[in-house]
Parts: sequence; structure tokens; C-alpha cells
Amino acid sequence: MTPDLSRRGLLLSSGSLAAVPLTGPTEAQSHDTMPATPMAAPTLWRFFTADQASLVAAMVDRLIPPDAEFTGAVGAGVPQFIDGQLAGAWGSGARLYRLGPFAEGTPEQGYQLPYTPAELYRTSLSLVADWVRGGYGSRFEELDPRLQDEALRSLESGEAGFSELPSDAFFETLLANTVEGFLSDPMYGGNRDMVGWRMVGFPGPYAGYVNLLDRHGLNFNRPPRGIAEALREHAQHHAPTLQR
Amino acid sequence: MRPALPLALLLLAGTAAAAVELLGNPPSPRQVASGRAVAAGAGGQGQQGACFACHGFDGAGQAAAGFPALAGQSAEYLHEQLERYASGARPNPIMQPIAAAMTPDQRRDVSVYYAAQPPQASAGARPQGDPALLQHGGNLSAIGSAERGVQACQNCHGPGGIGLWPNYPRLAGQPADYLAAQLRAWKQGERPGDEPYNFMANIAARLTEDDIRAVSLYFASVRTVPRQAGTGVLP
Amino acid sequence: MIARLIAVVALGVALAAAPASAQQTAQRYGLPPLWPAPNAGLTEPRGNPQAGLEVVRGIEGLVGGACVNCHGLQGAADGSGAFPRLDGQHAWYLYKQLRDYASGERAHAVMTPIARVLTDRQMQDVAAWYAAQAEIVEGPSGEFDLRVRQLGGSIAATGAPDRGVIACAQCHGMQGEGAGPAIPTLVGQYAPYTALQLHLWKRGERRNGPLGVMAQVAAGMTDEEIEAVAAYYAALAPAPR
Amino acid sequence: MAQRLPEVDVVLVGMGWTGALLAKELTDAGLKVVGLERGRARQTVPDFQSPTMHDELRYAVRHGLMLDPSTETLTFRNFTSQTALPIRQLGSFLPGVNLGGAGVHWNGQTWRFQESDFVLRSHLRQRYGEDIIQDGLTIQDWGLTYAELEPFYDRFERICGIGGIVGNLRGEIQPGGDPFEPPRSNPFPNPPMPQPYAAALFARAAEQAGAHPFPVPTANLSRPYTNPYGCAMQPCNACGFCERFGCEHFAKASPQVCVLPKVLGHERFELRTGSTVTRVNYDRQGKRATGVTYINGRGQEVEQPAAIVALCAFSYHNVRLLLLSGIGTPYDPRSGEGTLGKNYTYQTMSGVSVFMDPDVNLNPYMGAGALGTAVNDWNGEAFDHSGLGFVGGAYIAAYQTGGRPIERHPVPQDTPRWGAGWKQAVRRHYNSTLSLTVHGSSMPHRGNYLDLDPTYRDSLGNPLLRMTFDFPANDRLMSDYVTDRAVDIANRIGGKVEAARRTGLYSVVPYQTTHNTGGAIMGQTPRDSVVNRYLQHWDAHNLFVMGACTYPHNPGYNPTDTVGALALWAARAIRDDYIGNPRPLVPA
Repeated sequence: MTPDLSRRGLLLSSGSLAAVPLTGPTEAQSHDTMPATPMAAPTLWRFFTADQASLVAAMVDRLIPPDAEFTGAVGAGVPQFIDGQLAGAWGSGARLYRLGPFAEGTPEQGYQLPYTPAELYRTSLSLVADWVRGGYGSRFEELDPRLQDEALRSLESGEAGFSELPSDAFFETLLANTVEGFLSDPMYGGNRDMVGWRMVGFPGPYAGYVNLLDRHGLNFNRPPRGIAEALREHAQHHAPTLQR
Repeated sequence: MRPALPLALLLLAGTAAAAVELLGNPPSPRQVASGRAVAAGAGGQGQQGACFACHGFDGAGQAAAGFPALAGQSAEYLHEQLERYASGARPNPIMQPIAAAMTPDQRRDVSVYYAAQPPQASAGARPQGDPALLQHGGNLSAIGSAERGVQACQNCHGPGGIGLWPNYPRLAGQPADYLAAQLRAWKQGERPGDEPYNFMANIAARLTEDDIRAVSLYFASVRTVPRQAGTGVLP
Repeated sequence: MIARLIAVVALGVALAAAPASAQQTAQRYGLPPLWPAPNAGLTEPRGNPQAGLEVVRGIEGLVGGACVNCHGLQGAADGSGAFPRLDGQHAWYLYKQLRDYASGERAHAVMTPIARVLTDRQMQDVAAWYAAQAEIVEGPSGEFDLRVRQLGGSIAATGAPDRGVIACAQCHGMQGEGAGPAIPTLVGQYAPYTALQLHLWKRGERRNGPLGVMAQVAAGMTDEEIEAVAAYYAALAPAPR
Repeated sequence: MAQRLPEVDVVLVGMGWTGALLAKELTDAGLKVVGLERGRARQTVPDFQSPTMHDELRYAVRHGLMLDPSTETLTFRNFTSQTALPIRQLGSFLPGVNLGGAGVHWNGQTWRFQESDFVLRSHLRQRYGEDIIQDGLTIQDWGLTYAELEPFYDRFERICGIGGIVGNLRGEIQPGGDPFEPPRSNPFPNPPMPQPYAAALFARAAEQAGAHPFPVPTANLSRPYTNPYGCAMQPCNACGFCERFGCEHFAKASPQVCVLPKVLGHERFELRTGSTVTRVNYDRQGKRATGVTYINGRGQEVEQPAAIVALCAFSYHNVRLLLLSGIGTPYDPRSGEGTLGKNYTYQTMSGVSVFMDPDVNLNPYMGAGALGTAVNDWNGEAFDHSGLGFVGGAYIAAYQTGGRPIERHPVPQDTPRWGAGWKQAVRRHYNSTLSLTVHGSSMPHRGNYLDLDPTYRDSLGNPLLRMTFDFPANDRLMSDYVTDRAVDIANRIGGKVEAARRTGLYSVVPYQTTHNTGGAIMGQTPRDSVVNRYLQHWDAHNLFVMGACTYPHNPGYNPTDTVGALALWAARAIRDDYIGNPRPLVPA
């Protein structure tokens, strides 16, 4: 699809299109709620190029944006999570039937593309980057959040017609991975400080509640611990930094 | 067993029921103050014995004497144990009369008091006991034993026995003698039915004396976490 | 200085063992390496730490026995000493231990079945991951009696030559830092673990070291000295890696 | 050239629930049994221990315990007019692999079928007349009755230590149980688990709606227990990691916990892991299976002759193996001839969500696989179908299986799929959404079947199984009807109610259930079925086919109880009748 240039022009003239830093949740800033969540430390990307990482970070932080109480996908380490997944077994197509012939299929027949997840990302990210530059005249990272969302919706609907693959196949994978990265065990690099678990109130993998089942309506607010957290607490000899 | 939710609350179905709170979450200053008085033996109402004499005001216990640390256990767990001592469900010649002489409020408040005390740090990893036994204990805690048919301790008590608030007590840093005595009591049927489903009696029955000494030594040796009350819930 | 290095080499030869630092020295001086590739066939591991992390978290066939369960994600374990610290350990040493666990050379009820699930590649990766970690562990030095540590320090520095106990520092370095690839670092290792290993060497239940050196050393040590040396190294603060 | 091994008495293909049960029963009968498992061995200790077992990403999302589709999958199409394509990643159903099979990662919901289910065609025609069964539905009687199977249900439930409240004790309706269950000869061996808040809210609303709630029979144990085989089990601590996970507590009934301790190490039993059976060898003249051929862990082809062959793999794998072996006549949907692959059925699922007030704490993570309360008022023949236009039914249950948040973060349908609105909704609804499951029957249809795919191959080069399936109109009507009942109950709970109805074509993408049934069905004659009432193949009397592939239709209940009961029933027939007098147990 062709981006709505007139609307974009309006936005530009309104002056809201500031240069958006990699991690800058401009919407949150404009609400004067929470400072931008910085990437913790320079990341040595295993799969992404720096450009790809920057694009992915900008996209996932729109899928799960930061708010006043809980950081967004970037603050939660979702780009690092996805990078690790793509560099690992899942990215290389483990547990994916990869023999041909490949045919389009119906939605009911599920994923039929010849790409592993890693190949899907590699291919799609360059298509997305080119498409955004072609349609909006700048990098995705530099777009106003509202335009970023518009671009994402085009990817989601498949309107961003890529020749090599349907953009919605990539979008759905990205969205699923983003949710996984926000809510999976922190040992995979996402859900940093267990922000996703704290947000919903999930106490994590240390679990055993049979004594509490019949205390209906119980306000159970134990802070979560990840798989590796308790050992780390013992070893490092200090209390976790988690707040309730 | 814990009393089931009053039926009246169920009858409220259709509207939001009032949230049910866990004991001491958060600890009220009044309960803590009252609990401290109980710990000091000044609880009145015929209280026998002051908790602090054995467990300290800080709840550190006395490892040499096998008195368990109470600091940082959940109030729910401590309260449950006091109730069981009082009723005789958990037989103990020292604790039974002390707990029985307390009023229900005193049992509740002193539980909240000790739960609110930060656990003491222990360095762990100091040479105490047979290191081979220690390693065996660590293995039982971490993966259990196929040979005995027992699951890993850490399934319920968390890695290194860090505890799973509020029902599964913290074992890390407890005196080895105390832990071993409890396991032997379960194994020998001296704590029958004093916890739901006899989880521990079933497990202890499968452990050998060496296993018991090993896990007890292990949990006593784990470094414990200072400056944090409970197993992570109290701010 | 040179004289001292040569002396070390000589000592190593005399005892049919070679400290790794001495080995490097030997090569520098054009001498034949003392043990070019201990246990022929094992090459310097070229593990990928990030791939190692995947194994640490658990792979097919390695669920309850995933490394993270006992050693932690970064390798500092739980401080009890039931499980060794692995963070910052030399990669080749870790790799070789996994090989030896798998082959039964270092038989262990828990580690042998775990190691047997791993491919050679995965062993190298895991070793690379833990070798690259440096967890912050506050030394438990306050728990050790100064006199015990003093005794440990003596053994570490000078050994007990009358009983065939070489100074630990001869191989493990003056700061207990070990020497890649084969000689493990001892700094900050939990005392019960170090002590247990010395006991196992002494009793002949661990034999997977080069040329029987550790068995000979441990055989000459008293139980008191074992405890003391273990305490000494446990209490050493790690040097920045 | 295959290496040929000495003959054994029995070879079992697959070592999940049915393989383990047969191994136990037949070694007890003095037979030498070899169990072939294509995966690897695994045990409660150390393989299932937490916290590593409690890894949602690894096990629930990435399917760590499931069959790897890159080695074998199946192809799928809705209709014969389409080209079937491979199911490239698991979705709609999750078959297991490795010792214990899917019996390791099931939830433990343990249901008996109704008496009418075993004689469904006769029953429906007698109760409602000839026209009740819609054109195209190939409903038939099973060839055995509930009364015959009852002792074996009872025994399997004792082996598992099922917890529940009996609702029908030898014909007497009991308070607190399911009044629509078929008569039980004994109460459950264990009490039910304590019920969570969501279940209590549902029970109250269901009673108001005139229904009869009861706790779901659970294979998550409610107290320490030793089963009839002498295997010890321990109580469930409600960690909320059952489905898609192995149990670390010896608390969920599984082959590992309930049977294998008395099988592995038995002098007459040999387990061979890494052994992928590629065909059953068949003597066409003698109408007899001669053994199996498999690829061992080193890639070598091995022939294992056996006096008795039992197919104990997951449901549709048994069908595929029969097709690959050329035993039986493949079903032809055009002519209706042939029996192998016929009557493939599934489960017709829908759901209703109640988005409650945000200060309602349901604590969904306090769960167990079969923890919950259900009603059967609209299941099977518990209600009158006159004038409704469909047969079959569903139970409605408020399960609390766990609160693993990647896969469970319910939001109302008008929530944006991502962005700030999504994030707020996830946070708002996680702890206060009550979900009802409508677990419906699946009736066989002429167009739904299994055969071999002409194009796609597995990693060994053998054709994949091809599944042709869509929900018949009968089942869609049924699902709508019972979903309406669920909505009615949900409205009485209080909150915003939304139904996720059974709409559109069947899709292999979203998870529904792993209740794949039919394809090698039992029946009364070789013309309408693959196996007889003893699960004995009509064309080879020493070949027995276990599992849900033998169900002529799939009732509105989870299939595992019946899988276990049928295996024990068949084992009894082999032990007490067949060995002494080896012949077709039912004259053709």
C-alpha cells in the first residue's frame, strides 16, 4: 500500500516527528510518564546486524510499548530474546518439516513457506526496511509512532505487498515472538526483571499451591522468580532487586 | 487442614468477593508490636516461656542447639506450626505447652512478628561435615533420587531450599540438626498427618539415615540471603 | 627470574608432571612441550558460549539434569559447596571433565549420565559459556578461622616436601588462578568442593588428572591440611579476569 | 538387508500408555515381551524435575516433549478436492514421543464414555427413529458394551489413582457426583482435589441454571496412593504445569509412574529405544503377522519376528503403520468401500470467557491438568435430542490447568492485537478471567478419513499420513447448542461474557485437543471395521491395535480412560483366551 502522505505531512508539520532514538518510546514521553527505557548495555548481536536489531527494536516497542508502570518490549529485552531464538535451534528450523514441494495452501493448512524462522526474519527485515524507506522516505526507527503503527498495521494486514513472502506471515511471527520474549523465563534474555510476569501477576516456575486452592479470592502477590533466580540469590549473596 | 472458604462467600458468586489476604501481608505495626511482646514473654494471659530465649528477637535461632531460625519464614507457615503445636498435631514437649498457653491472637501476632524479621545471612560453603555427604545432599535437593523414588526437594522448597512462600518453608540456613530431626520424625511416624496430604511423611519414609543427614547438611550449608524478609514478599 | 622458571621446569620434570606455566615457558625457550596435548585427541575447545548457554538451560534429553539446576546460569551455584563454581574456570579443563564424566574416567552418579547426553560439540560449548562467566560472589572469608587459612596458605605456597606434597602454587599459580588449558583455577572455589576432590584423589576415587600428580599430592596430605587448603582458596578474592 | 533377530512372544510398537499396560499384563502372563520405542528413555527422576521442567517457552510453546515434525508429520486438507499439504509445525494437536508417549504430557482429565456410546447407532435409531442420523454420518456400534468394559475402566482408574466423587454407583445416583455418568461398580479410588475459586463460581452458576456440577475426575492425585501394580504415587501440589509437561512429583498418572516401574527391569521384558518401526511383516496367505521391521538407533534395519504384534503407538501412527504395511483395505471416500482410515474423528471444541471485575482474584496459576468442575447435562444422551437436528453433545467445564502467561493471557475480543491497549487489557484480565471449556463429541463423516499422502515423505522416505477432515454440520449444530448453554451459565457468574464458537473450517493451526480418534475402528464385522471387539485385526488374528484409533466415533469426553480400559480388556482376551487358543476371537 502507499502510505498516506497527506497525513504524514500533517504530522510533520505539527512538529511531533522528533528524531526517535532506538529505544525512545515517544508516546510515553509525550505523556510525561516514564523516561525512555534504555537498552541495558551494548548488545553483541548473534543473529541480527546492527541495522536489523535497530529496526526490530523499534517495531517490538510499538507492539508492546512502555507505560508508566511497566517497561515495553525493548526494556524487557525482547530484541535480545528474539536474537537468541533466531541464532539457536528454533531459528534454524528445528521442529519444522522442511521438505518440499512448497505450495501456497489455505489458512487452515498453516505455515507453508520454505523459510526457517531465521530466513524469514532475514528476508523480511530487509523487505520491511526497503518498503518503509520507499513509502515513508525514512527509516522505520525515525518515523513518528503513529506512522510506525500505521506501517505495522500494513504489515499485519498483508497490504504491504512483498513479492517474496506475505508480510503478514512475518508480522505474526514477530508478534508471537514479542509476546514470548515479554512473558518467557528471563533466562532466555527477555522478560527482563520479570516485568511481564510482574505485570500480569504470574509467580513464575517455582510453583506449588495446593494448600491455597480452597482459599477463594486470595490476594496472592508473591514476586516472581525465574528458573535461574533463586540460585543466583544464594550465590551472589544478596537479595533480589525485585520490587513488589 | 485449612478451613474451607465459608459458604457465605461462595454465595456471593456473581459479585466480586472481597479479596482474602494472607497472614501478615502486609504486616500491621500493631501485630508486629504485639508479636514482639509475645516473643519477649510479656504476652500476658498465662504465656509460658519467651520465644526469644531460644529463637532470639531477631529470629535467628540457635544452630548449635538445633533451634530453627524463624526470621523470614512466612507468617502463614509459622502460624500453622504454632497452631499444630498447640493442638498437639505436631508433637513437641517444649513447644506444645508454650503454643497451647498462647491465645490465638498471640499465635497470630508472634508469627507476623518473626516473619517480618529479616533473615540472617549465612556465608555457607564453610567446611562443616563430610563434603561427600554434602554433595549427596545437594544432588537429592536438585534432582531427587531415582533409586529411592523421591523427587527433588527444590520442586517445592526452591533451589537451595530458598523456600516457596507462603506454604513451603525455607530450609536454607536452618540448623542441620533441626532439619534432620524433622525428617526422622516424619520417617518414624511421629508427625502423622500434620500437613496436608502427608507429602513429607511420604518422602521421608523413602530416605535412609544417610540421605537425611546429607540433605540436612546441604540445606544448612547453603548461603542464605540477607536483608530480605520472608522469601521475597514483604517489602 | 629465568633461573626460577628453569627451576620450576626442572621440578616438573623431576615429578613427571608439568605446570602449565612451565609448559609455556618450555615452549618459549625452544624446549619440547612437556605435555603438548594431555590425553591425546582432545584439542583446545573452540566452543561457542552462546550455544553453550542453550545447553546450560536444557536441551533434549537434559531436563532435570540441565546445568542451570545446580550450577546456575552463570555458574556460581548456590554457595553450599555441594556444587562447584564453574564461572571463570578454564574452558579446556571443563571440557575435559565433561569428557571424563561421560567416559567414566571420572565416574559420578549425577554427572556421568548428564555428560553422556551431550555431544562433543555441546561439551565444548558449555565449557566456553561457563569459562566466559564471572559471577560476583562475596567471599565467605569471615567464616574461616585465620589460623586454618594460614595453614592452608603454607601448604599452597610450599607444600610438604617430606610427604611428597608439592606446593599447590607450583601448578595452580601463586594466586590459585590455575593455568589454561589443563590446570583448574581454585580461587573462590567453595571449600567443601575442593576438600571433597582432594579426598577423592587421596582415596584413589578420582584419577582423571595428568600423570597421577594430584593423587600423589593428596595422598601426602592430612585431613586437616585438606580442609585448610580448601578454606584458603575459598577465601581468596578472585583477581579480575 | 535387515538383521533378523530371534523370535519373541510379543512385540509392542510404541511404549506409551497402551504399550506399558500390555507389557505389564503380558509379562505377568509369562510371555517374553519386547517394547520398541522410537524415542529415548526418560523417567520422573531426573528428567522431569523442576524448575527446568516448568519452562513454558521450551515445553508448551516450542513443544519440547512432542514429536518432532521434521522427522515425521502428516499432511492435511479439509476436503478431497484440495491438495493436502504437510503440517510443518505442530499446532492443533500434539502427539508425544519418547518413553511414556503423550501419557507424559497429558492433563489427566479422565472420563468414561456413556453406555449409549458403545451402541450408538442402535441406540439413536431406537430412541429417535431412523432419521435422527444425518446423511453422511457413518455412526456405528462398537461391538462391545459398556457393561463389558466397566471392570476394565475400574481397573485402569485404580492403576491411575483417579480422584473424583462417584455419581452413579451401580445404578444409584449419588450426591455430589455426575448423575449422567454410566454406573460404576466402585467409587473412585481417591477423593477429588480441592476446587479453586473459578470452579466454585461455575458450580454455583451451573446449579442456578439447573445443571448438575461435580469435580472432574482427575489423574492428578489428591493423596498418597499405591496402585494395584504396587506403584507408589504422591499427591499433586497444584503447580499448574501438567499439560505439555512431565510431572516432577509422581503425582500425575503416567506410564512412568503407574506401570513402568514394574515393567522395566522385568526379566521377560526388553525395552529398545531409538527403534522406529517401519512396517508390520504380514503373511497374507496365513493371515498372520510375522513380526515387525524397524530402524534401530544406529540406522540399521532390524527384523523382529514375534508370535503376537501389538500396535501401541499414538492413534494415527497405528493407522499409518497399517497402511504402510499393506494390511487391510484402505477406505475410499467415493465408494465408501474399505475400512482402513475410515471414521477419522476429532473433538469439537468451543469456549466461553467471563471477564470479571478486576479485583476478583482467580489466581489461574494455582492449577492442575484436570482441576475443575464440569456439567454433563448436555453431553451424549444425557439430554433429549428430539427436534434439535443433531446427535452428540459436550461437557462444559471450568478447568484451571495453569496460568502460564505466554499462552494464557485472555483479553476481550474488541482488544487491539498489540500496542498499549493490548498491554493494558492483558494486565487487566489475567487474574480475573474465568474460562469455560465446551468439550464436544465428533461424529464420523463419510468425507473425513486417513490415507497415505502421494507426495510428501518422512525422514526415512516413507509416505506421510494424509488427513482429510472438517467438522460435519451435525457437530457444528451440537457445538452451538451446548455453547449457548455455557453462555447461559456464564451470564450467571457475572462479568462480560464472550463465546469463542466453533466457526469456519477446521484448521491445524490453533491448538484444540490431541484427541485424534478413529481410522482403525472396531466393529462387529470385517465389512465395517478394522479390528473386532478385542482390538484384534480381522485380517491377522495375532495383530492387535490399541488406542483411540479404534473408536468408531469420538464421544464428548477425553479419550484416555477408554484407551486404558480397552488395552486392559484386550490384554485380558489375549491372556485368558487367545494364548491358549490362538484364532480369530470373533468369527468373521
